[in-house]
Amino acid sequence: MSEHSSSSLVTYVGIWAALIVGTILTYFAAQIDLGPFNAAVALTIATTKALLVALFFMHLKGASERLLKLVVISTLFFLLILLALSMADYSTRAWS
Amino acid sequence: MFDNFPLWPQRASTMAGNVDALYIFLLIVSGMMILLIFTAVIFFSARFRHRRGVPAEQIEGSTPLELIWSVIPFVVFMVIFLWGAIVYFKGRTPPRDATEVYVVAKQWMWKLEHAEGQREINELHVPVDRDVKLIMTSQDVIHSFFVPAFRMKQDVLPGRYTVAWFRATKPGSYHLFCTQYCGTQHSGMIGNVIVMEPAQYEAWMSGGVTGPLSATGEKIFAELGCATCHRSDSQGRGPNLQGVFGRPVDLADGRTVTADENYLRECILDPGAKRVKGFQPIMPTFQGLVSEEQVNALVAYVKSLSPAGKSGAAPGPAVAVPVRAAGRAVSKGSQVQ
Amino acid sequence: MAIENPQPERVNYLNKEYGIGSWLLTTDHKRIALLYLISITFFFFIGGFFALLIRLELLTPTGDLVQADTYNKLFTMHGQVMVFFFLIPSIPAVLGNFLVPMMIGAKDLAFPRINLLSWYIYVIGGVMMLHCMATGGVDTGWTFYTPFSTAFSNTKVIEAGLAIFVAGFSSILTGLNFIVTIHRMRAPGMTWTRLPLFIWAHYATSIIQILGTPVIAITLVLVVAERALHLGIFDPKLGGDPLLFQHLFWFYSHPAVYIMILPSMGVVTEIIACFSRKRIFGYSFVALSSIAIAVFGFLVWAHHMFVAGISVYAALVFSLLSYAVAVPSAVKVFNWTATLYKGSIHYDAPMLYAFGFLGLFTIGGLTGLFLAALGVNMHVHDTYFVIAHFHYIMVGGAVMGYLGGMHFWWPKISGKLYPEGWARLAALIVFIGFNLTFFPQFILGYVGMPRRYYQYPPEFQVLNVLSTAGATILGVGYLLPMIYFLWSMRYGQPAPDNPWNAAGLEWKTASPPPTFNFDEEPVVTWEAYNYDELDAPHKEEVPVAG
Amino acid sequence: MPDSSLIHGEVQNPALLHHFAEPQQQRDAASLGMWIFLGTEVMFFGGLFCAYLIYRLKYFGDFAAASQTLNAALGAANTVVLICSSLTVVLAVWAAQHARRTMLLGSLVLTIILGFAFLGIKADEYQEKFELHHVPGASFQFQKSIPGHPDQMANPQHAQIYFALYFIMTGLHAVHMIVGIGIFIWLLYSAWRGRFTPDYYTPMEIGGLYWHFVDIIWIYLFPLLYLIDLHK
Repeated sequence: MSEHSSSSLVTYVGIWAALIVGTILTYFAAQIDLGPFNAAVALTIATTKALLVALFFMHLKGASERLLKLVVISTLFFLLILLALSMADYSTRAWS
Repeated sequence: MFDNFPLWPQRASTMAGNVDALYIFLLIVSGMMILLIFTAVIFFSARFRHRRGVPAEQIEGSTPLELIWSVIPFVVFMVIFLWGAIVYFKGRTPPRDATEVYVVAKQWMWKLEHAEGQREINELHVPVDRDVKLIMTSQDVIHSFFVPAFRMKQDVLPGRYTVAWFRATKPGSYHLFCTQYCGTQHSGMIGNVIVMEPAQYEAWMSGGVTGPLSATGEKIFAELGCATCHRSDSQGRGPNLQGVFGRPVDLADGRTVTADENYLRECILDPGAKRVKGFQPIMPTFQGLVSEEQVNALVAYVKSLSPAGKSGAAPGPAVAVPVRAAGRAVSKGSQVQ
Repeated sequence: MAIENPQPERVNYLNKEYGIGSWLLTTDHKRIALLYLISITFFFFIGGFFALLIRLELLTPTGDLVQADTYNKLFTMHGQVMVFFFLIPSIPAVLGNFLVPMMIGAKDLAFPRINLLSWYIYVIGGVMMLHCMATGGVDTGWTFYTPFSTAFSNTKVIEAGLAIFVAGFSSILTGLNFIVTIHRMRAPGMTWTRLPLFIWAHYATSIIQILGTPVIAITLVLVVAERALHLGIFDPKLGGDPLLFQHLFWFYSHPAVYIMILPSMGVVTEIIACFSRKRIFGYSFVALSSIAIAVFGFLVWAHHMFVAGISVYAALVFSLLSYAVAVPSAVKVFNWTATLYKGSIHYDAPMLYAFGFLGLFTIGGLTGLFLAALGVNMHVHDTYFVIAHFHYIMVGGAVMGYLGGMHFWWPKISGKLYPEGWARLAALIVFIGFNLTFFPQFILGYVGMPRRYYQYPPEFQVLNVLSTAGATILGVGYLLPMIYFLWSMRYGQPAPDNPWNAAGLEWKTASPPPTFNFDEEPVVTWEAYNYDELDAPHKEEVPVAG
Repeated sequence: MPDSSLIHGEVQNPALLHHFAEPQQQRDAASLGMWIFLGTEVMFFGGLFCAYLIYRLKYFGDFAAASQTLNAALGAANTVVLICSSLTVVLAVWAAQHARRTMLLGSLVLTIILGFAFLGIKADEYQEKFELHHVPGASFQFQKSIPGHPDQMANPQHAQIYFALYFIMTGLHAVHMIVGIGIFIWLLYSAWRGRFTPDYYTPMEIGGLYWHFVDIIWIYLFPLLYLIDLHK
């Protein structure tokens, strides 16, 4: 509990600034032609931002228990399963 | 004797034996498992039934045993899996020179059109001992083409082709069922597959033919004005279709696809989706302008323009060649007998 | 109530308060369990009535009892009612609700008001479903396959979809409540390895409920939107892909089978341990296999689509993974069997149901191997083989377990003993009736009779008649327990606190339990299934009731 | 509601419900419950992301054409609005924890205002879509070439699938925003009544978790929906 002192306020504002920078970065990165990497860059920035929100704003980083992290990781695992196994079908439909 | 009480379906295709063999293997494996478990349960519960003064003996468990009864079933399962996969691959891979039949399913009937031009409804006549490839699509909802005697089933989807094949081994008439629920008369969407001796089949084929499907396709091709762009020299505004079928095609967006039936179909109905590299996007869509049968005819025609598509009974350059080229080869075979 | 009881009646959760309000506004997990019990029993008999009509129609090859459209609605609503309004809530919402807090030594679930909310959501969904049925019903099959459901059916698809959408949230909230309760509310000393396997099973079930259910919820939203606005997401005429619907649907609906069977496995584990007077053989393997089933259950959904037009390579992957999920199920069966070894086995009614479960689940599981085998699937997919298989799992497995559990815990729930003789008879009738109903359907399926057929070729008639005959017997078997449970509430002998001399915290409190379950907070110092201590010679053996 | 917690003896903390042994247990249960609920929410949106992914790969050009009718600047502005609101939410939680009443009330008010700002911008975008007949359904119209291929028109049907997903995804997100604003109005009321103390601020914490989650969803929706092939 004591870790949530006023120093955490500084952290919050720092994270907020990083998120704003990330948004601006995404917006301008989309205007440049990076070939096939446009989507990758956009998603990488989005994931970084999401991680920052989860770790600092949602206090996942300071969570004393591993349980909450386990909940997040297993949820993402099952989401990945949904996307990956569906794509496994769509990307290999051709068959003679 | 079992006319009204069949315990086993008729076996009338080359696939039937494969499927039955695996099925029997599975019956034996599960029979053994059932025997093992039921015997153990019955024996234990009789032998160790409650007796006053005889307490249960506590056993924690046994890791070696757990490993044994995880690993052994797993190995058996893998055998089943591999075997099943092999049978499935056979069932999913039509032989190259198969006779082609176009199937259009709709609520609640089967429309079948032979490459040679014969049209049937809810009945499919095929010769014995010949590979038959079904190129199927639906006009409305999902249906499924199921012939129990052939151990063959494939869902028939609207908006694309699905493919199935069989090789009948025994003359006779066999049930054709729709197995994907499709509305009110789902159980009425049934028919017969009639397997005939080659000679009979020849006789049946010679009745009432309007010309091969590819010829119909060529006629539609001309009527729709396709030929103005898709010229047989390389001067047209559209790709030359000679020899296209079965070949890889470079697309405008950099991808490469194989020109199979589904690709040809998509090009007619949604020309923009997979445009050929080097051509302008000027082709209009024919969605809504042509029926499923007409699309089938067009596809059959384009296929007839290339050697890969000339296999089986689909005749080469339409009209010019007598209708039943491949059919004759088989009938020769039967004459030798 | 219990006039002959010599002692003054203790205050328990049933007699603490009276009046409708004390039930409809209760936050007591035990009362909510009973609310669920009444509601799901209601839907069970509605679904059963539809089943009976289906079987009667199939007595003859031609359609004579009802119209084709009516028949299609019957099997659709039979499936929807049984799956979404009976099987999925059955064990978790009734027995789980009642027992999860008691087994871990908690006063209640972590979120009692959310628990009550989940029942209300279930009731709202149920009323919507009833309204849908009363105003014409729906004929898409419980699977809602597109584009039939979105563009062709002219029945109440939207109403049914929304009813199931709503009911789904009740399932999510139950699962959420269980997971938090199991993590946060265990009594001192109740470590993870001391948990009854019933709890492990419910934990695994809850994982599926919270991660799978939202996917079908959003899928139904898409179906409703597509049907109302013709968006094209699932409609090939508008550029969509009907197989996407099937992927999303089965992503939930395959794991949903494990929502039904896992709790039942938990029940059977408790019963087998009690009536063999033994610790469960391989406790940790049985516990972990529950989790493994929940996880692997999410990886196999497209085995419902092997002939649907999916990629051959994907079919290969899904077939392989399907065999992976079969291993933990097999492990469970072997461990239950091994538990009997050197036990001291009693043949009370719950144990008979457990034996029935074991036999039927084994057959159901093994026929799953047939369906997962790609080559055989091409033939048996969408035939009566599939119908038989999943009824062996969902009725032979899940319902047998549910009935076994109801008998096992009935003395705890109601404070009364049911008539043992009748109960044994009912178990026997259900077992015989079930096999007579569904075993012929395996043969029927392999011979080639497709599912959802209103008329069929005459050669299938003999097997269908057998099946219908069995269904009648089965119906009697299901009516019996309801009658004698109701009877026992008024005329049954008062139940002692622990009629089976069973292990488990729920038996260490009164029957029926007080509102907060335990008079003082239990402290657990023993392992699960400590039957050796319960049966130790220095203790006087409590005769098993019945 | 006959809340039996009130009858049960030895309850000292009025916020402590009867079935919990201690406040810490209750707090842990609430936060775990919220995280699990968010897991459910992820899978709820997950079905949509799955549909989006498949059609985006299948109809990439059409999706790009449709996407570029959106105003990416407005989308970015809304992202900034949500990120700012996330900041005010953590500040509010911090303030509740440290008993800073003014800061707590101020942050909550700001959060609500930012939430409404987001919805306002969203409503403006929706209105434009209505005017352009870009709303899927009977009156849907779409005439635009595929980015990078000025001579090739996008297939309107495929664009309609994009817009269907756009409206369902952002609509569902907006519904979550509305629910979030409702929660925060209630939190504001409770805070104003002085219900939160450094010992008890669980509702603030789990309300905040919800708000951040809705923010994270938008962080993904923004690039996925607004930024397809923007450079062309």
